[in-house]
Amino acid sequence: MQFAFTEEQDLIREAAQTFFREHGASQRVRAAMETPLGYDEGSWATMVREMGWAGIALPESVGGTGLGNVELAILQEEAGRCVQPSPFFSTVCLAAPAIRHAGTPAQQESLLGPIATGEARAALALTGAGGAPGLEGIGVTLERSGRKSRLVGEASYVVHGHAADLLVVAARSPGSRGAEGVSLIALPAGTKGVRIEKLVALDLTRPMARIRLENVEVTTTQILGEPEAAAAALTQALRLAQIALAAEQTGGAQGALETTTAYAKQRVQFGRAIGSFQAIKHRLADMMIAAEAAKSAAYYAACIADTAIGELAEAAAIAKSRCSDAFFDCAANMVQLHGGIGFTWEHDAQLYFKRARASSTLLGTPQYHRELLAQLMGLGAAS
Amino acid sequence: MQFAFTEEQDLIREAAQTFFREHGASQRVRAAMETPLGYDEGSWATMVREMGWAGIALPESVGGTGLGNVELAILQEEAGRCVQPSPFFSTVCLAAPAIRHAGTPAQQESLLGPIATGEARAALALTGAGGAPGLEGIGVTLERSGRKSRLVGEASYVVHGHAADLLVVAARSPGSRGAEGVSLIALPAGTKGVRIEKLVALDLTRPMARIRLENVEVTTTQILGEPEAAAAALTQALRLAQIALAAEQTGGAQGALETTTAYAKQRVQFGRAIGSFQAIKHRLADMMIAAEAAKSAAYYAACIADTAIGELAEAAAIAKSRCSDAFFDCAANMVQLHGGIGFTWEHDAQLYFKRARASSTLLGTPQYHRELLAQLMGLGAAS
Amino acid sequence: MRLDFSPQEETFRREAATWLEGQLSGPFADLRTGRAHDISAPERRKEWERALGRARWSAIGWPEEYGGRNATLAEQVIFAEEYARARAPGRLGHLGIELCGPTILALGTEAQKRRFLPKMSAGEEYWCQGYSEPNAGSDLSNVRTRARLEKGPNGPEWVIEGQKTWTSLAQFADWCFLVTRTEEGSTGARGLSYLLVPMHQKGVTIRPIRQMTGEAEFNETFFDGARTAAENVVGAPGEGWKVAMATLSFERGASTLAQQMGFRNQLDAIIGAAKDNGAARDPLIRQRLAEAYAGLKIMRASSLRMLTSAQSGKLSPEAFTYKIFWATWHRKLGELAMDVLGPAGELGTAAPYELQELTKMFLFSRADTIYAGTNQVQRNIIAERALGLPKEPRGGA
Amino acid sequence: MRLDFSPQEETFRREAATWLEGQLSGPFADLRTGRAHDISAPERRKEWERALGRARWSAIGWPEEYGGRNATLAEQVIFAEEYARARAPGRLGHLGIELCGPTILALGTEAQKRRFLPKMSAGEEYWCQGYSEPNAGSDLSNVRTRARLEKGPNGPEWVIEGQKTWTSLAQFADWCFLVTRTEEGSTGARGLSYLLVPMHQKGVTIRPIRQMTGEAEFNETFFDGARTAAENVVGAPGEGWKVAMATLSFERGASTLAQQMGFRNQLDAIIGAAKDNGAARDPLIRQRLAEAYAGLKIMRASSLRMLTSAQSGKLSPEAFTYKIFWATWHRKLGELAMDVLGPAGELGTAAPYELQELTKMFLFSRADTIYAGTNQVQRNIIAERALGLPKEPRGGA
Repeated sequence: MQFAFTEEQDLIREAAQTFFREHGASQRVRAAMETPLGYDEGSWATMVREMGWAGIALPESVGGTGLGNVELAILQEEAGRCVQPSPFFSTVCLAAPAIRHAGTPAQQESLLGPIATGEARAALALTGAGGAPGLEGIGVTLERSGRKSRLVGEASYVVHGHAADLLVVAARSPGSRGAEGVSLIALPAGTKGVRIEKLVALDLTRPMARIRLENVEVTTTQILGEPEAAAAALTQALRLAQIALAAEQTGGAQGALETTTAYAKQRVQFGRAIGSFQAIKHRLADMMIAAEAAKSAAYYAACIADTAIGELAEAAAIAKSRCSDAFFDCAANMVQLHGGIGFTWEHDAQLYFKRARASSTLLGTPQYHRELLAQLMGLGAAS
Repeated sequence: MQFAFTEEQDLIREAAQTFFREHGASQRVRAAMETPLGYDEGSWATMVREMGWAGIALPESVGGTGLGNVELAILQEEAGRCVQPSPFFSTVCLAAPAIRHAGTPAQQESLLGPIATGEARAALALTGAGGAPGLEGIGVTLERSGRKSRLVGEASYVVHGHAADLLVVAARSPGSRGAEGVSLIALPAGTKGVRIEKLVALDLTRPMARIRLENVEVTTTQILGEPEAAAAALTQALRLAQIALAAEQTGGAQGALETTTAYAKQRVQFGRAIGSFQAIKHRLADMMIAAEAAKSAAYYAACIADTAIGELAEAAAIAKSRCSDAFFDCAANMVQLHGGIGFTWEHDAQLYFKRARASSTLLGTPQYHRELLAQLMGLGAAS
Repeated sequence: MRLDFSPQEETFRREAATWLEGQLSGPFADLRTGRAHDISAPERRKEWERALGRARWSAIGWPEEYGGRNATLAEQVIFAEEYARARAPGRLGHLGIELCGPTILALGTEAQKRRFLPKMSAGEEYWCQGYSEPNAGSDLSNVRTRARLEKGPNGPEWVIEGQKTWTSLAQFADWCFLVTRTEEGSTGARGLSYLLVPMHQKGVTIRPIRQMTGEAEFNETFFDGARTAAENVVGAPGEGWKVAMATLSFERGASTLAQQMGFRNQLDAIIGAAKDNGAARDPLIRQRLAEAYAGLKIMRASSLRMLTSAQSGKLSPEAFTYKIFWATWHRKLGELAMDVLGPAGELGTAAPYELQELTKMFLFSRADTIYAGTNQVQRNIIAERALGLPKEPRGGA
Repeated sequence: MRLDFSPQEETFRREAATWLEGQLSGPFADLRTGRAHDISAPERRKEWERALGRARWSAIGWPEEYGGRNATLAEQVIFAEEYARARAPGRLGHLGIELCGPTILALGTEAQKRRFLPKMSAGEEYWCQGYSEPNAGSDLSNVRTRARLEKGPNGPEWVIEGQKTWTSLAQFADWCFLVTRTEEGSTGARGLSYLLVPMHQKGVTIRPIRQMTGEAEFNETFFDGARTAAENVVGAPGEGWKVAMATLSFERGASTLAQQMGFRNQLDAIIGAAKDNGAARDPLIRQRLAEAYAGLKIMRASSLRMLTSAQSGKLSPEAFTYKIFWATWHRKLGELAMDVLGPAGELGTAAPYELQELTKMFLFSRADTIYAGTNQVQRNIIAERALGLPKEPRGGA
């Protein structure tokens, strides 16, 4: 039992901090988010080629670093601290775990290899237009007729879908529900019949796309693993993604706290630094309380994911709900405590605020995760 | 349109303030609440005989003053401000409106007359052991066999039931639900088969009783009004009672605010009156915000009850939910801002805190009333 | 205490409703939006202001000689309700009509009243407010914009130097009412004056401030040797603080009712969305919708309490709590809207960054708890002025 | 960063569990309540303390020479968990074992360690804490209790005059560790000393304080010429503030885990009640139960972070936030309990005023955000010490 970061983990964090100090600087974030791609290709290349971060939680057998979810959480936390835009989350935290948990060894090697080396950017096409989280929201149908299969339907809210080389598409057999009939299909973005449209999203630092699949032909080798195992694999992958997102939110909360604390020390009103007023101090204290609780939840969940003790489902639900709330509270306070300037486009408070809102919705709202948790606690069904 | 108190109403308030300055003083409240009866008989006699308050909202035809719900709200507010214990609420705000809205003119005259003159204390026996609010909670059955009727069952949570001369019992025909099969029966407390047991209640300033009815024989004249109209009459009476209770809660919130403000001005810590710290000031400000909103809700509802414009159901639900929350918040802050002393038996904060909790539950929790309001707003049924 | 209206008042209501309906289903049908914050089509909306002015519906509480109707409080309440019920557009002239006009009425000279009020109510001159500065946000007494009297071609003139911020509607305004330091070396609330300054002159520059919605409804306004005649000061020179405080208190007039009707439109849109997408069946959403609805009803009751008290000359306690109540309520409404809309609420309608109405409201509502006194400043005011708690020690700046 | 335990640690766990099970299904079966706050049957509970001491389970982190086991952090975590899992009773000796003992270990003389620690861990001497005073609640530096050195029959002695309040367990204590002013004319944090004072003497009077629950778990303790030997001061005379602050930091040890297991029992009781009465089907209650459960898990994770950091000598940021987090969580748990129980929760069990366990918890939890630093004081500490914000101006008292 050692619930503190190891020296190696501290080194990873320091490297990330150095990287994001340059690549996550406000003007770079803003310049990147206004481009059609929505992120800086140079920064991305450095992250995945030089730093080798895309493979951090992937096994060495597919070219990864062989580390785990705690190390991934550290990177996510530091990326979140500066609301950095990049396809890291979609590729490494969403698509890669889906492939890893669903794919055969051969599929893992062929698909994760290019991800680990930074050659491929990937996205998970999961949720249909209705927006329901989890398996219930799948909006694509896999129609099998004889040995041919076709994908039909639409996935919306696909994080960085417009920038992906590889799509992992969640689909259902016609008429299926729940864990039945779910498949995951690996689909190169350029496949015939795939229409990708970048959407206007509230959070400009994490663009989303709508992906329409118009009778897209699929071969058997594109279907990941055994059909009956796909739902469980996807559920497992989503839990890991929720934990990675929670870690990112923790960083966002911390970033909001740090920026606002610095502002409160230098901004003078009524002849005093506003940070000397209890009205301001106590809200900053509340931000820190929320941020520290979020860290405990996220680190705990990442640890559970790596050590296979305890319940991952529970830890993920706790982390995603608490870190979402903490980040939103901190970002909302960041706007409020900056006064008028915090409401402008020029100030970064808006970036944190929108990221907080959007990441709270992504992969299930706090309310959704608390209801999941209630079921895991054995409270039975709601009335 | 004149949404301020009239001069006559101001005079009623001043009279009430004068009365409660003496009869609602802390040591009198405490002495009264420790007696078996739970209230001061002298104070009660003055209220109903000298001041004539029991009849304030009753028509002159039955010996009342002929004023209305706004005047009743003023008295309730002032009584709540000092958490005064008395059977006023049970008699005047609960039982009397039930009789008035359900009873025939003859029943009204015979039953309300003694209430208006202060001869009779009354209680409404409504809710069974399950505790569900409104008509669904009725735990007494009225069994009719031929021309005889019998009451069987139990009503719990009967406010001041142990001190009542007259019980108004809500009963159901066997197996009925909803608005069907409800009756109201006027029952002298001494009737054979009536067992009244005073309960230990959280709020010592408003004792409750459990009333067991063991095959109590009832004559036709004891059944108030026409059977099919009883549910509507009871519902109407409960709305008026909710508004009167909301007014009382408003007074409680105001009392908590006043006491705590005074304490914050005189208590010195860290070399300053604690009321000069924003942490304290801003919570007191929040108390005032809540208290003023509560007043608006309660006065508005009382006004609606008197002028028959707009929707009484809606106004009652808004008033009861908001005033409950406001009182609880203010009482909780009263405890917190007094520090250690606020947690002792000797300090009055506990009286406000317990009254706030208990009155929040009484006649439906805030959550219950918000759900009612959702239905009134046309949101349809909950899933 | 009564909430119903007399037969005469009901007659007045019909008159107002009939006029509004005639205009808004007739010549001004294109303006029937019900949106409170809308700065599109300013010329068209100035036509609407002039139409209101011609029919004496622009500032009904003012004396007839300045374009009003001497309307009673009840009539003002009724008109505000009918205006919103008709989904009439937000008033481009509201800063003049609701803030500066009442200040001039209360504290201005007879000459100022005759010069400014009729053009205001007629929709011929528009106004903006110059209070906030980059270093005088919550702390208005820290104003650094300064003015000195100089000889001008037609007599003495105030010459103004400085920068104001959050000047909404400045781009459409003919005049600005502004608080400026007129006594050299003065600090705090002393030495300020309340000046009326023409906007169309060389020394005034306007720069839009882009907000987090992506739109620019506010401005920075620079005064660089801007001039106004010496007589264009309301109250005595050096007494501007008191005058400005008076203006702040006028923000609590019958216009709060109009604001509430705008809120009601937003709440109705949220309820509609909840019914459409099934969120209305979610017990948690139902609680919050009910809470929002209750809050709005309470705001109306509080407004009526305030207005009735103001009429009788009393300062009522709820007036202190009104601003923070509505601002906090509205901010929560924005969060509720987003939770009702779900993921779909986070999608825009057009590139590069056009958002849905309710999404914009969610973002915009974050400013409600900041402008016109942050929630923190409001709580201080309530604690010190309404509850009489000791003042916060001030720094020795 | 890892959460699993080594095989040796698992062996230790089995040893602890076996011993506890043997005792609590055997000779101490009557004490198997799992209740943290329980002051009934004090003599019986002192027997339990002595049994713990004999088996060296009383203060396992202490050196063996003082009755401990030199247990590692992981072992302390394990024992705290197993202790709670076995529903062993609250520790009557906890103020000594967890607060005063570690202070003496860290800052006491060798003679003090030998004199006090073995009797503490053996359950032979019990302690209470004398910090708070009627005028030194949140502001500990305002202590007015004073002590002066006088000649006594066996050498110099401190003679103490003053009043302490909220002295829990004073009625069962043999000794009190108390903060008192020992330099005449000193104010604030200077001139205080940390004294160890015997309770069984003429100059000490205890008066119970009745709480809103109707029970009296706290006391006022009056020192009226009470005496203790000159050597019974921890740290240097006049340095008591620093010593007291060190004690406060020991409140964040492995005992937080035991506290959490007590909370878990309360939460389980609430969940059980919710399942019984149907409240568990209410979506709003479900959200709150889930939130409470999540908060408890987070507390555990935070404790492990704190403990691991403390082991490595680092001050971790979550340590600042822990007290206010659990206190606020617990207060909300009390409200949740009442909402789950519904009206039935407001009925007592026996006259004159015996309430249900969860109802008492609801009331008692209101004190959690007050004692050991109110939430307001906690936020100040976080803001000033953890975030480095400027200090609040102090009055000139």
